[in-house]
Amino acid sequence: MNRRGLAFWKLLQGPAMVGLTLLAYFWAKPLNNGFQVPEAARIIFWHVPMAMLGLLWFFVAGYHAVRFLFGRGSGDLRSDSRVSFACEVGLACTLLATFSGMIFAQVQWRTPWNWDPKQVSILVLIMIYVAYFGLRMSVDEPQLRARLTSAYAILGAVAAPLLMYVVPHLPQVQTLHPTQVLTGGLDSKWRLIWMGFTVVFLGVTAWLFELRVRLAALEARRSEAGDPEDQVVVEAVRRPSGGATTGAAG
Amino acid sequence: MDALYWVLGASALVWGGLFAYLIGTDLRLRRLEAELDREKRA
Amino acid sequence: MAAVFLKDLRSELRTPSAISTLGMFVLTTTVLVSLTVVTTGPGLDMNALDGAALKEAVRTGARIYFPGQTLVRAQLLSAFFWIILYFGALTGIPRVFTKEEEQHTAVLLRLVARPSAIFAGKLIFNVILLELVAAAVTPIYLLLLQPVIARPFDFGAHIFVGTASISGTATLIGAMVSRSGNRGYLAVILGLGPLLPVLVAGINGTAAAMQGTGGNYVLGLVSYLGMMTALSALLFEKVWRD
Amino acid sequence: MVELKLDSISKRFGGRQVIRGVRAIVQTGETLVVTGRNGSGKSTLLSIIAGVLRPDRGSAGLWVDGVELDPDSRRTAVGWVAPDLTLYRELSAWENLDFYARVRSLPWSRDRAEALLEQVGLAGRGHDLVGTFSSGMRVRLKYAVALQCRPRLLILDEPTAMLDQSGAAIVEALIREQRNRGVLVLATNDPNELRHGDLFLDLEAGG
Repeated sequence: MNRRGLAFWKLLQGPAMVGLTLLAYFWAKPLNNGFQVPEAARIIFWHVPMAMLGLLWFFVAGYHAVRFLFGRGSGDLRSDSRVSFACEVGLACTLLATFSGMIFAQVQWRTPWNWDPKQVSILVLIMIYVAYFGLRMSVDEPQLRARLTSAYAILGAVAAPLLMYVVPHLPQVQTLHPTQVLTGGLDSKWRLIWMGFTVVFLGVTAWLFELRVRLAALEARRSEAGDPEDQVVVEAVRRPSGGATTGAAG
Repeated sequence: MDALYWVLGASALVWGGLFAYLIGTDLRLRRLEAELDREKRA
Repeated sequence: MAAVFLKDLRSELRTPSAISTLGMFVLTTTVLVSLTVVTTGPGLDMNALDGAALKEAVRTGARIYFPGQTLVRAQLLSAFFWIILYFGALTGIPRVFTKEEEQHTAVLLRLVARPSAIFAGKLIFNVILLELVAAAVTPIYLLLLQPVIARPFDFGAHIFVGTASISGTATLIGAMVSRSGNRGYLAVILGLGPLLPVLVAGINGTAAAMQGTGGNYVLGLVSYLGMMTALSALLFEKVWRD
Repeated sequence: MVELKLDSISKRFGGRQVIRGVRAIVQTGETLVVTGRNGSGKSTLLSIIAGVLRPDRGSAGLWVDGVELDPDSRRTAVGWVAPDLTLYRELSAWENLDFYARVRSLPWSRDRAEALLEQVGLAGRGHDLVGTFSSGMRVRLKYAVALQCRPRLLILDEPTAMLDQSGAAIVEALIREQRNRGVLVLATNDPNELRHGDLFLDLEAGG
């Protein structure tokens, strides 16, 4: 029955990664527009997809949270564990985006952290994920925990895109972020490689997510097999005489 | 040029490690799933 | 809905718990900020005096700063206001739910009341509570920190709408926190993500109102308030019911 | 015609199975007595029966005249008295009754409130704050709140704990009255109260 395994899309990721890395360093020429160190522009290949995937996995978490709370199989704890796995993957992506951004900021602006609005946004995104796991740890009862954290994941999934894309673009908020490079100044080589990386990173994170889901399913099946609960039946028994004799002998 | 090879080497190491881990875990899970299926049928 | 609101109001008037947590917190931090943080002086006031003139002013007893603040000061003072309000709201508002849990009245309430009625009643109570606290603390803030406000109406409007926005989302977060084992600080962490847009808009909006520059976020805040309140109402039942 | 159907109810908290496979069918005029030592899951089972706690498996359906009640209609059909349910201390007895009547959307009048208070032996104390009540008086007020809706299903947890003799007599009368109104579920460890039961559920029986 189980034919999931090493599918084609998984095995393709290795060669794709090698190819893209070689292309990124030998085919794409360093960018001069706005970068202190032209070589450092290659951050785009890594950093931007990671930030986007961080948000994307948050949406995935939100989707499973909606399914858990409102979907047909609502109350199914498998959806809840999917929410938490998506948050794990998303948290890893946002952390990687943040660290890579800090390295770039050191090269570009001589400081790893300058409270650029984009940095603040991603920090808050990290805090939403951290708060999610904080809430998760503070409730013991699985169903209650699942409901509370799913509700929070939905709240976060609605607030996160606002934080990432609306707040940094408010008129009074000024960003040093070289956004214009992405929207206008990329040539077709860069664009192609960038898209390739995005797809591969998506594949890697999806693979990680899939492994987590399968591992959890496996554990659930195992514990089910070794746990004969519910065999017991406690049935109410009727008073032998049948009739109610309230007030009589105590 | 030296820096470039360092970067390439490091990313080969990191990605190689990650892929090895992913493939290894995937295969292990596959084996366990198959085992459990067989037990169930038995 | 009205019943829940009236009950909370009556109970709060007899044994203040939310208002005392919230009000005292907001009051003490406002005083603390005004006591310990330098919010005037060179770099913060447009016409602040340089060193020699400053000495002269101190010697003659003249005013040592002039109104006419820089954008930096406006943003600093706005940030203080909203941060104080944020922390006050997220420590005080969950009280309306934790009180029910601590006094063991929540279980019966779950049986007898519609979740929507509870949410609406508590929401109205919280909005009024936080608006009252904001209305009480604003004069103190104006007195102690003395910001120059070019457009008082805009300033007030941002505070009014932003406060309502905070209390709407904080109501849902309060319900979550009251159901988790971890009652104290969790609300402050949980609230930051969903409420940061409100804080950023509020801080920029009041700063712009102080400086008389462009930037009005009232509409943005109103739409965020509407969206988050609708979402909170939707999610509340799932959080409240077992 | 009221019917309470407990169908294979199971509930676990954390890793511990508290209730396993509980079954019972109780009909109008009957009383279900639930026994079991402390920690055997009595209160959990009562919460499930009341409808405020969802079981992991199984269901607790309350049927009135052949229609199963949804949570919304249970608000006015279930009365529940238990030691861990508390009323608002900072409100008076009156205000408590008034609040619960309103959130349940029950028709309400002064006379009805007076009659209820009199029935539970609290006549004339309506304006006192519940915080000033003795523990026995608080239990009596809980009965008044439970009876407000003329419950089709009445759930009593340790009904006479904290009550004096006159209080116990009131509960006794109430239990008799409930037979005409619907179903009664009684959780107790007092051997003296077992006589009320038509059906018996021993939570320890399943091991």
